[in-house]
Amino acid sequence: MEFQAKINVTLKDSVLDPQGKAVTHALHALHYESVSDVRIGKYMEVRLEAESAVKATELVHGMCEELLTNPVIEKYSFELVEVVS
Amino acid sequence: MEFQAKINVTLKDSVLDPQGKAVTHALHALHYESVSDVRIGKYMEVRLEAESAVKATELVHGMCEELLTNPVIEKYSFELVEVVS
Amino acid sequence: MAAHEPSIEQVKSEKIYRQFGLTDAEYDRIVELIGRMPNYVETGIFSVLWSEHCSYKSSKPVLRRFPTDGPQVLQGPGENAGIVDIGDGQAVVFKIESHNHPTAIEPYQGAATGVGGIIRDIFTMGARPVALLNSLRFGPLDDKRNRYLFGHSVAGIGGYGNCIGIPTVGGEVVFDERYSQNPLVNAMCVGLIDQGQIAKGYASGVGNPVLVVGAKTGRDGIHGATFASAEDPHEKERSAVQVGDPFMEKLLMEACLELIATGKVVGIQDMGAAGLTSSSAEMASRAGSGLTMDVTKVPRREEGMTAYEIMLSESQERMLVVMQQGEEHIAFDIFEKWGLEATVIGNVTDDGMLRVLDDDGIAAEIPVTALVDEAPVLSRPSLRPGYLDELLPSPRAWQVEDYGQALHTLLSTPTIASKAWVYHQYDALVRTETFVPPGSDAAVVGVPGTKKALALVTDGNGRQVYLNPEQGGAMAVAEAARNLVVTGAKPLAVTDCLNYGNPEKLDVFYQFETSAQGISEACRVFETPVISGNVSLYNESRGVDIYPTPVIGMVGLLEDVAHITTSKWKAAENPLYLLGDLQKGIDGGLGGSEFLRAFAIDQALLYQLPEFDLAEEKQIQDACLLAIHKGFIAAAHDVSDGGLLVALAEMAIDGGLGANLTLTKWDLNEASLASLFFGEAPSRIVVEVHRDKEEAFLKWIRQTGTSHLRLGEVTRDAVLRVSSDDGVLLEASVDSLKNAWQGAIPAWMN
Amino acid sequence: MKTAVIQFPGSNCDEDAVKAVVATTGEAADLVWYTEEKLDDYDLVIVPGGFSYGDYLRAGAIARFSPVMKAVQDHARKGKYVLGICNGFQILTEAGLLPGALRHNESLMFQSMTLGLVVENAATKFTHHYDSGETIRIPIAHGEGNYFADEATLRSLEANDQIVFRYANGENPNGSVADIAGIINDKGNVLGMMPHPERAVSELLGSTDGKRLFTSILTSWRDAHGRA
Ligand SMILES: Nc1ncnc2c1ncn2[C@@H]1O[C@H](COP(=O)(O)OP(=O)(O)O)[C@@H](O)[C@H]1O
Ligand SMILES: [Mg+2]
Repeated sequence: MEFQAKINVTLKDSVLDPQGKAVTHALHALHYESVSDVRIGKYMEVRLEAESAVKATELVHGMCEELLTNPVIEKYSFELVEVVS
Repeated sequence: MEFQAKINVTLKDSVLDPQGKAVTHALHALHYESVSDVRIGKYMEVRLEAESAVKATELVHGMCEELLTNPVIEKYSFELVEVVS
Repeated sequence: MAAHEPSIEQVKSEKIYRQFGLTDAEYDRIVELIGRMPNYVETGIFSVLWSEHCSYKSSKPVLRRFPTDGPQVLQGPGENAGIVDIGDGQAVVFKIESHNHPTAIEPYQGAATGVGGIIRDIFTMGARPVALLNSLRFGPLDDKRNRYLFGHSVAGIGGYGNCIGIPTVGGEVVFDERYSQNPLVNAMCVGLIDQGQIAKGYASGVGNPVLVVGAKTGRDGIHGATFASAEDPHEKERSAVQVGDPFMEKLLMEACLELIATGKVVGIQDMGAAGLTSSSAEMASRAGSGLTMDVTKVPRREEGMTAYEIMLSESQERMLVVMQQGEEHIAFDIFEKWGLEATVIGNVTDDGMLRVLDDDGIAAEIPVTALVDEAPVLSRPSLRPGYLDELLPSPRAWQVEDYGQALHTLLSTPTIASKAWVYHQYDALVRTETFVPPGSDAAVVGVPGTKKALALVTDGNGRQVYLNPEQGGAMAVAEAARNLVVTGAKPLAVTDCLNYGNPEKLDVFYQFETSAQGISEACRVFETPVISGNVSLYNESRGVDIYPTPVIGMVGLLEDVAHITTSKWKAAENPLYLLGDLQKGIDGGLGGSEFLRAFAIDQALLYQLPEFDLAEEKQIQDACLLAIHKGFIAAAHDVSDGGLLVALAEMAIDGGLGANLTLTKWDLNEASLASLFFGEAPSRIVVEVHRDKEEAFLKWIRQTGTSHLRLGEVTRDAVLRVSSDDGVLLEASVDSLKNAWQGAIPAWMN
Repeated sequence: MKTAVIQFPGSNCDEDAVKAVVATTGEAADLVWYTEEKLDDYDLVIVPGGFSYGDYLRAGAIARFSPVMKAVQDHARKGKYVLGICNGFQILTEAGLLPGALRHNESLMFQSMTLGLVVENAATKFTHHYDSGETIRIPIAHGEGNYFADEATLRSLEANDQIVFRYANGENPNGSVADIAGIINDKGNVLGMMPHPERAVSELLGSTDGKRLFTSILTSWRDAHGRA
């Protein structure tokens, strides 16, 4: 079965996000004053083959922890969809 | 009302994604051979105040087009949730 | 007291101070010093200031032996950075610092914030940072995690320096198993200043306002200083990672330099390890004053932060400033222009107390002397390790099938190979004053508006220090000086970063104090006093310590940019000479060499180092420098890692030229060739002499009594050819040498 | 000729640009702070290299909204000279003064080195002191210099001779389409380039090949204004 995982990676809440800060300022200057906070992370779409959704979920957790994120400063969440071709 | 927009920014399909390619290779080397493709983009969480969901949606489209993405190479999609405190 | 914080009694009864790294004896001493039991906040403050990282409790007695004086020294150790006179009312400010433990946890941010921290140390003094260097140690590249650590550290160093606009002009990288668990990232920053502009970290003048400027304070890196001294970084809490914001630092740097230039700053200090705690205590201590600070006024990034957290936070890109009373508005205006915050949080007092206020009143109240002057000083025991007495005499002979092949192999070992993969990630040219970019022996940056230039280098060789701590320490200084000299510069002064294992081990402490002794002796001989530095201990994991790795950062002066000399060959038919004693080089053998590490790794640590004589080294360096100043020399390169052939190959590759070398009349049998070619005896320099000046050079060099030997000459034909009376010993195309040398690191990393 | 070098809070090649203009043309150059709203007094505006706002989000994305950029737009519209170097090039594309976009280098690494550039169009006001097809050596230093434009844009760039510099054969450091290192707008008064000509203006810096860019601009301006 083919799956697509849509993974969002963000900095842990306590970790400084200089990008988010700079973008917040820029939005304010552009008259989006009602914006109170921006956090910027990564978004990844991973396509993979697996026997089952359970197995695919396991694989995605594995790659997130091993490679795609640095658990010291980042956290992640994802959504898995089956790709029907 | 307070909202949170979860915005995914990705490269347009016609634009090469070297980062995604590099990650695909790295995953293969880590024995995630069943991964066939990775695309990497940005994920942003924006908190904002707006009168209504319609208004908030409008604002988020505005900031995506003005600042958060470069339409020459990127596209975006988002999801809006109301923040109840 | 903040909710959920342990009570005074709990700190004692539950021995909470131990979690902060304080011993029972230290806790008792605190009680004695302040005449009562410390509360939680006070215990935290003591623990960071009394940590190895801040108090230098193990290393202080050793550091005291360094020579720190000289006519050129304007500021020695003790301030944020040292300062050396370069004439015409100008001075150079520099310091090196380690960020080893944070890098092991999060290499990009760890390395980046190391760079950020050392830059602050320089502009704190009022100096404009003009160059960055680094010194790196990682485990071998055949390991995936080592590649990850190396790649991300390099990216982090570049990411910070490139963004802030300070060129990274030099450094070194060594790969060895010993650093796999404990990579080393040492960063050095060099600044220029007009002598009238020097600022210092003094909190003086009762009533003067104390300001926090720059970034907001978050919970980053709480207990980072203790953590820097903790044994195993992997066990450390994850919240201790700090994230750098180089853009913020750029703004902070410009604002601080503008502020210092107004002359209204009483004292200024960056917030490094232990943040507000150490910056405030140190500034008060230097001035013999006290400080009262209301932490509720400190701008914060996160909600609900306690006094404890605010005092111990290591959020980056912040400074503590004492202004003249009534002149605060100057700071407010300048910081506003740069889009930054400047907030008065307290004032200077004369009661010698560090007093911290929060919503509930006094959160901490401690005599500054108790925190700083009374910090423990340990005289740690040491013992000469047994292995030192079991080392065998350095071997001269080695069976080598094919010298050309061996040279290719050596050139492609990552420690010797070209570091272009690294420095191509650093903007080395921003400021348009970089006259010798990375890739030669030392970097050269111009002093704007003058004919002068600074030569800059970092050097260290842990394996050699391991094999002979005293001599290895001296050799590191000598190599740094030699690299400056071959560039045409006169060495001025030293900053040192002392990276060692666990000082509680007797043999590690022996390595530490003995190598420091060697550094001291060499610094005296080269008249290069130590003006600043940093100590990083506990580089140990699972019982394995790193090699004792002192890194020497050295700065030299070129009075005229016309003297700049690089290592690449310039023109065909120019003669090549070796300065130094060839026979001694042969006799020195292969002990401690990269050759052994590459071809017989199990024997790499079995042999004594080649001999080293400081007086001889000094004589050769002096001769080389004079020869350059007299205009004899077209190129110069010292013989170091890999030995003579590697040095020649590097000169050839850079210049795209070849050479014909003829070694006759020497006892060049199989028994000595390997050590002639690959031994790493110090005190040797290869020079390319201008053809039309050869006679004058020879006449002069003979007068100086310097050992020298004509090796051959440069050829247009890009082939490196070495022959003896018996015929050709080695013939290699410079292109193929170049491929081996340039391809090695990219092959692992790309 | 009066030159303005724009200074954003994170610019870091601003002073280098001033030095280079003074050294190569003998004319004055002023630093102009990003809050300035008027550039009427200037003939040449240089948007220099650096990390204008830390280059957060995308290089140049935030800078293009700063007050001075409106004035730069006006300046360009009037046909006066605008030169964007490195971050300046990124800002000009973000601002729509030049077509296309600059992506992360294909290697994903910041790259800093001196390399060969082919002068593709030596007939512009910025490059007429070079020979067409000549290879010059100029340093680069960027993490986001990978030029992209869609097919149609590329075709029109080629057709109008708007590609001014290409990386020499085999030296493309970032994956740019068609090896593009620098382009000019269709009116011929706005040039953007990733390499740093201001870093190649003296023997001590290792190359003097950047000089002729500045002297080209000076003589173009003098010719247009009838001065010697
Ligand atoms: N980490 C680094 N950062 C910047 N430049 C480096 C780094 N490592 C090596 N280099 C540069 O590569 C060149 C060769 O380094 P090295 O082999 O250590 O020289 P040497 O043997 O003369 O001390 C030098 O110009 C040095 O500055
Ligand atoms: Mg050298």
